[in-house]
Amino acid sequence: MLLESAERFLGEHSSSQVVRAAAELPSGVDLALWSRVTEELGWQVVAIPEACDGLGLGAVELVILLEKLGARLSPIPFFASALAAMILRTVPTSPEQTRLFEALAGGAVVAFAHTDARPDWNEVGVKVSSAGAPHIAELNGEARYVIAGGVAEQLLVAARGEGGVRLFSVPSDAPGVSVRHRPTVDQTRSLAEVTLTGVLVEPGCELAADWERGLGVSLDMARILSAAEQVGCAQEALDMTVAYVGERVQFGRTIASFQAVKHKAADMMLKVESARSLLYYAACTADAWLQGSADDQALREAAAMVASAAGDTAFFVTGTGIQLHGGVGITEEYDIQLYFKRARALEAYLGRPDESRERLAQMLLDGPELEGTVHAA
Amino acid sequence: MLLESAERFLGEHSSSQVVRAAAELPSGVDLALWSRVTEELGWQVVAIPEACDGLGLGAVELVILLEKLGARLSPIPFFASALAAMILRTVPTSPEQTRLFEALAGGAVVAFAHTDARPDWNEVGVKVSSAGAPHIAELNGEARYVIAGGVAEQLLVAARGEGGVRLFSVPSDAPGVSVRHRPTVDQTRSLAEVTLTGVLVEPGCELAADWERGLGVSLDMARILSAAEQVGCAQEALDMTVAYVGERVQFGRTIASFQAVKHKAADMMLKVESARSLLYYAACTADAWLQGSADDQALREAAAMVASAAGDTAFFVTGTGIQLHGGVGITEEYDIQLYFKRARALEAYLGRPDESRERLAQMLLDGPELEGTVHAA
Amino acid sequence: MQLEFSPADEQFRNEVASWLRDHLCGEFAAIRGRGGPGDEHHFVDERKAWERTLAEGGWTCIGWPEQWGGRGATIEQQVIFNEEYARAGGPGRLGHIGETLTGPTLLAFGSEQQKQRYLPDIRAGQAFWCQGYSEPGAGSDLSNIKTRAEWDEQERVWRFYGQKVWTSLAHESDFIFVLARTDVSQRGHRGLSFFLVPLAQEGLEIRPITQLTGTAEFNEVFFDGACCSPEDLVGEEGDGWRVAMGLLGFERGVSTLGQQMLFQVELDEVIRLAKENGASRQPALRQRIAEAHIGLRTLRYNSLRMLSGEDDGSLSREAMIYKLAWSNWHRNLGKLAMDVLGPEAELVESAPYELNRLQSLFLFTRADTIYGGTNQIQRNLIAERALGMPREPRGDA
Amino acid sequence: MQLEFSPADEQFRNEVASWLRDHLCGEFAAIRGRGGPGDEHHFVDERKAWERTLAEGGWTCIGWPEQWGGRGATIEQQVIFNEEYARAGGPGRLGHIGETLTGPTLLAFGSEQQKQRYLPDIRAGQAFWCQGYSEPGAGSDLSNIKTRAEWDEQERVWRFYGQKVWTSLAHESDFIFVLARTDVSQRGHRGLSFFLVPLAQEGLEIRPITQLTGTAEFNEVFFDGACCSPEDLVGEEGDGWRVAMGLLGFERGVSTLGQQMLFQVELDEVIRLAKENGASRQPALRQRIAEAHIGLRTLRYNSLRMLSGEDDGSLSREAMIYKLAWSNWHRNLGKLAMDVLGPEAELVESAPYELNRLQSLFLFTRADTIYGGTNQIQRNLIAERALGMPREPRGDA
Repeated sequence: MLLESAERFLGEHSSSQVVRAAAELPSGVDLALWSRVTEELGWQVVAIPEACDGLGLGAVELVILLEKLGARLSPIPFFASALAAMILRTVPTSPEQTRLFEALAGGAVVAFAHTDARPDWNEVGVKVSSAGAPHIAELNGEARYVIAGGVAEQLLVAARGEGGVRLFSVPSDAPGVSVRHRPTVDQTRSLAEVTLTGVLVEPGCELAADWERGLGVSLDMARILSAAEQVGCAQEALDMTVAYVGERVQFGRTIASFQAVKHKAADMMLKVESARSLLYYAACTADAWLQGSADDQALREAAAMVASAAGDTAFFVTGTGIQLHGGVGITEEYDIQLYFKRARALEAYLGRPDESRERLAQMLLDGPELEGTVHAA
Repeated sequence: MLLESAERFLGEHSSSQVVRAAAELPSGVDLALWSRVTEELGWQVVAIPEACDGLGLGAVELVILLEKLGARLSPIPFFASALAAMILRTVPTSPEQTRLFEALAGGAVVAFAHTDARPDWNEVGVKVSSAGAPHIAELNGEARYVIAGGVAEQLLVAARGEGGVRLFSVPSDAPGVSVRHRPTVDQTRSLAEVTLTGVLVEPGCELAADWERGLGVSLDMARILSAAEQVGCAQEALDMTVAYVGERVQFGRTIASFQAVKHKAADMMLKVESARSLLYYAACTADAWLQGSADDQALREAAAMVASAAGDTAFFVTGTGIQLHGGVGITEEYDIQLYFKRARALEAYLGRPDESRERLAQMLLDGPELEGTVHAA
Repeated sequence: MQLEFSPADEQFRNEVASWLRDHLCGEFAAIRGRGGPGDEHHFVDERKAWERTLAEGGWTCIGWPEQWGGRGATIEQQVIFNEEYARAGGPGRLGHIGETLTGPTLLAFGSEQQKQRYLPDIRAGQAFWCQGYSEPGAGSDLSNIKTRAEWDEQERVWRFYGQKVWTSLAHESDFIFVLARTDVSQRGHRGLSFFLVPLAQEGLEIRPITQLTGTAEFNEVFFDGACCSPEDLVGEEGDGWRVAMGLLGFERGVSTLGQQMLFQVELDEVIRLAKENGASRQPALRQRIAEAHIGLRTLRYNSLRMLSGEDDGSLSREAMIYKLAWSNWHRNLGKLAMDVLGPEAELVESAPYELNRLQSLFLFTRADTIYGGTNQIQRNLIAERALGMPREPRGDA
Repeated sequence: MQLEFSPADEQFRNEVASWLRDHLCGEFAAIRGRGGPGDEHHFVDERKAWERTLAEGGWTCIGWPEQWGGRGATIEQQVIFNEEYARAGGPGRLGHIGETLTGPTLLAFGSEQQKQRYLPDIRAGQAFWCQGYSEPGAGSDLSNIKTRAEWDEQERVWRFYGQKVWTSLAHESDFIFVLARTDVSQRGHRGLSFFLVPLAQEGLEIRPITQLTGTAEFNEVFFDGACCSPEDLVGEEGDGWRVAMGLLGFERGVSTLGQQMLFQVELDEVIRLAKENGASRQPALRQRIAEAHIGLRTLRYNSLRMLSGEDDGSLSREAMIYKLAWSNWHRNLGKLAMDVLGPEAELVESAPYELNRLQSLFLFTRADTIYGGTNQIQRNLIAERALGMPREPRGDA
């Protein structure tokens, strides 16, 4: 039901024209479309706990939606919204947590700001400093690559404190906060830079102290959600390529009749379906984590696997899509290049596929044996 | 001329039957064929200095011959003979050097024994110990993966001494030397294990003290000579595959008419020609080194490049060759599997392609800039 | 996607595991883990005895209807059985072809008489079958079958002339099912019929095909007047293509998870070796080991998607990629194993050509991407059936 | 393979280098390194002025015979010129098409009148040319040309109707050579003719094609009655295919080493960046950087093999792989550049879409494997021409 309504709605309201129009905006986000989604479809409540006006569902449902949004490159901040809900589920219960859940359920955009320019996406990259625990804290520093940062009402800011990593809730219009839009190579998805200069935060807005583990989990959740967009993006690129080669005639034949083209398409599908199988597993694992039946290690493994596979898949499939489009593939007029740019952006986001494989290699080769790989049902 | 006579002779005398018969022997070497080559064709004198009854030529000519020998998987110890000549050209002039050059020119088999079982091919792998310089030295230890070791009259043994790596000339029938044939996955090329137990060596048979640099150069020479075999092996695998698919009919067409098969063949040829271009460059560089107009660094770079390319090429081309042969490709009856086995053996010999690339990366990324990459003509 | 099985299924799992623990021991301890791909020619007598033991325990043909001695097991139960069988190190199943191909074919297309004659012996582990599809001139092209079946009016038998190839275990089997041309005036899919033929008879010769491993799992089977009775024609004369295609459709993926269990054992060995010999510290091998791990997990979740899909008989997208995916994964694992072994990978333990397990894996997996539909054929199928792209034209030759 | 040039050639090299050093400065300093692929639309006026300066120095058309103002330069000298030109940062050559395609075509197939009319202006850097081959329905399939040339008896001119595409620099050029169908009753290679057509006229419209980089190097050219005189037909009517194929054969690889010099500059930038930002410590990137280095050196030695090959006009094996090799190498370099840049690769310096050099490289190189014969076409050519495999059948559509 979720799937069909999503397909129907996006088919109608998230056309290529809508995507291209949003790409012209500095924020890259179509807030009117987001309002329709929140008001008519209510996707933003999917992963919010029932106690906070949500559906209390999890990654499986988010992944279904994000696959469809990835397929349409829809210019709405759903990824940020979904990720914020997941992040909030890693922190202890507090009034501020409840307030943010309710804000998300109401359609507010909440963005996650955690890393500096280089070199890493994990806790090493947290460079915003915080001082003043347990009283009013002062935040200073910069976070980059903030998705939907330009339209967020609220920021979730990871900061370095004496005790390790802390997570704060900061209104984006708080004194000392400045947000700068950054246009990107992927024209359909802008990234913001957030600068914090002497930003004072009430103790109640410290969502978590000692949040290093939570940060790891949040990044893994982000990788899984992002993989859903990648799978959707790749599937759509495959579909539009198969459609194009079925129409395009060269040497008196549709180019779809050339075996080399068919075999490329078969390889594309092999990768898409493989990534999708891992994606569904990863989503189930994320939900198992939320329910306490999978540990951080299982989540990390699932996230590394799907990030590697979905990243490679989306890049390969969209790149091959351009190739099979031939000359028109490199024109602005055709959409395949937009998918290619999105695939490249997502492949790099939160670490390249080879970096995911190295994380996995550490689990497989450097520590004690992974549990349950053979024995899990 | 060299090329045509080599092709003619090998076409006549190094058939699949001859290769398969030699594979049944413990040594894997057809000594009768080797006698004919040394007596009728004299290839063994190519790289021997003119002063020692040789032609005084170098890698360019060796590479031409080894390409053809690789194409026929010829069971003669030419690689060992050629490598020995190159190794002797890295050591100072001495009566023993002259004696060995002359023995080589007479057709004697001289094998190079330098490394232990694991983990490395370079100087770290030298585990034979030597004691007693500058007087009579005593050698103890084991060297493995000795090509043509089982039929060698004479061994060039790298050993570890106090001052570093030393190179000794040791008759294979000297007291304390034992040589064990080891059959291999590549049935057409056996590797010997040499064990030295209290082997006493006259001072005159120490060909070089402080031979670490010479070892590095020798290994690079070996990589270039080995790459020639790989290129020949790959070219032949490509040729026999193109011939097979041109005859084999499926679905009422020769399978050569399927575009997927054609494109695989095109990729095979792309790799073979690319590796060959690098091979010719590497051979020229090796000769430039012999003439003193290229330094160790240039030789190391050339060897790393061609080892990487030729290794990947031969494995890909022969493996794809099996695939395009279909069912018969995995039968003992067809020759393509022999080429595949040789390609796998050579790919691993002296380090995998990725290890060659890492050596190159060290030159490119970790030190001062490589000289002359842009400016060389 | 279903990641877990129901409590009843888990109960069934325990039952399987405990039976195997109790029986795969003693005289059968020696055949644990043996007889798989590349090793099929070993321990044949012991493995036949094991088939009979399995049968006595009621563990052959569990997916067949109870009427024919099966358990009418669900897909999930069959998956579980295969998983536990692989986990327990159950030896390569000599009864596999009879149980999974001949049986279902007879249940769907066979006469009552054929069922009664053949099914009980298959179920009892008493009769072993091999397949007679492929021919030298028709590797991937079944419709190019040239083996003829001629009606001998005098003896009232069908007589066979021609050659089949890639027949595994022919020399250990009792029967072969044969797709043969009964109407030589017809070409392609038409004029073919499907027969059940005893192997031990005049006019039938089995010759092993030695492979690049030096071993011989496959055979050529030559027919020169070998015969079967008219009752051993399955379906109608000329119906062979329909029967043969139906047979290929019986593979529902229940054995995939068991197969993956064997793959996991191989990968575990590679990982153990890498940790032991230091290959695990080489960055390029780390990447490839991680890829292998991802690939195997992908096969697993792909299979779970297949099994939880709609049961409308059509192949789902994830099912259509499975052969291409597993065979290339396995072939890559073979190469990885050699690279992790390092230089020693090249050395054969004893003459003439006694390969170790990983060397054999390396060489034998080159066949994986060839038999049962080459990579090229698989990609055609995916493009044509799953993506609706134009079919390859046949030539006129 | 010749790795070194003769002393006379090295003398020539010094002459080129010193002339460029003395002239590519002052007013031309701003255009050093500009106007290459992805940047062709920049500094057009300055680059036209530069072409005239080159011409005055005698450095245009050096491979042409002296009779037509060239130097009759050897292949080696042309290679050296291209290398030094690239090394000096010489801007993208606006005269390229005229010098390397129109000129040689007219020298081989043109009338005396055509040579006298067109060659001097090309040689002088006064007239610029673009190509009119590709059409929307005939990307890789030149024989499917639909543009018609009709003879207008009244005005005694050829009139053109149709559309050409992927015409780079059309909006900066003076002439276009056009392959058009003069006999519409013929199909395929027959009935085509080759014309020289002025661009600035009624009935001819140039529309830029915006690419994924947001820039527009290529154009569509629409013909709706634009014309040329009968003297501007090259060869005979119906001879177009032969002329066009001859033209494609004039690419002898003399520019490849110059092109590689530009590639080396790009790779050097990637390596410098990797060392600077620490990407050089990541094993996967180290492998890819080494691969890129090997690949570029391979292109170099491949070109040197090409150039030292027999001059019998036939393409050698190494020449047949060159397009496939360089284009995929370059495309991979584009991706590597982004990965070495790291997360910052995604950020565009200023709105709306001002890409930096490496971002532009990344996106623009996706075109490399498409124009001038896609990867697919290149593989067909290699298989068919170099390996003698069967040709792809044409469809009937």
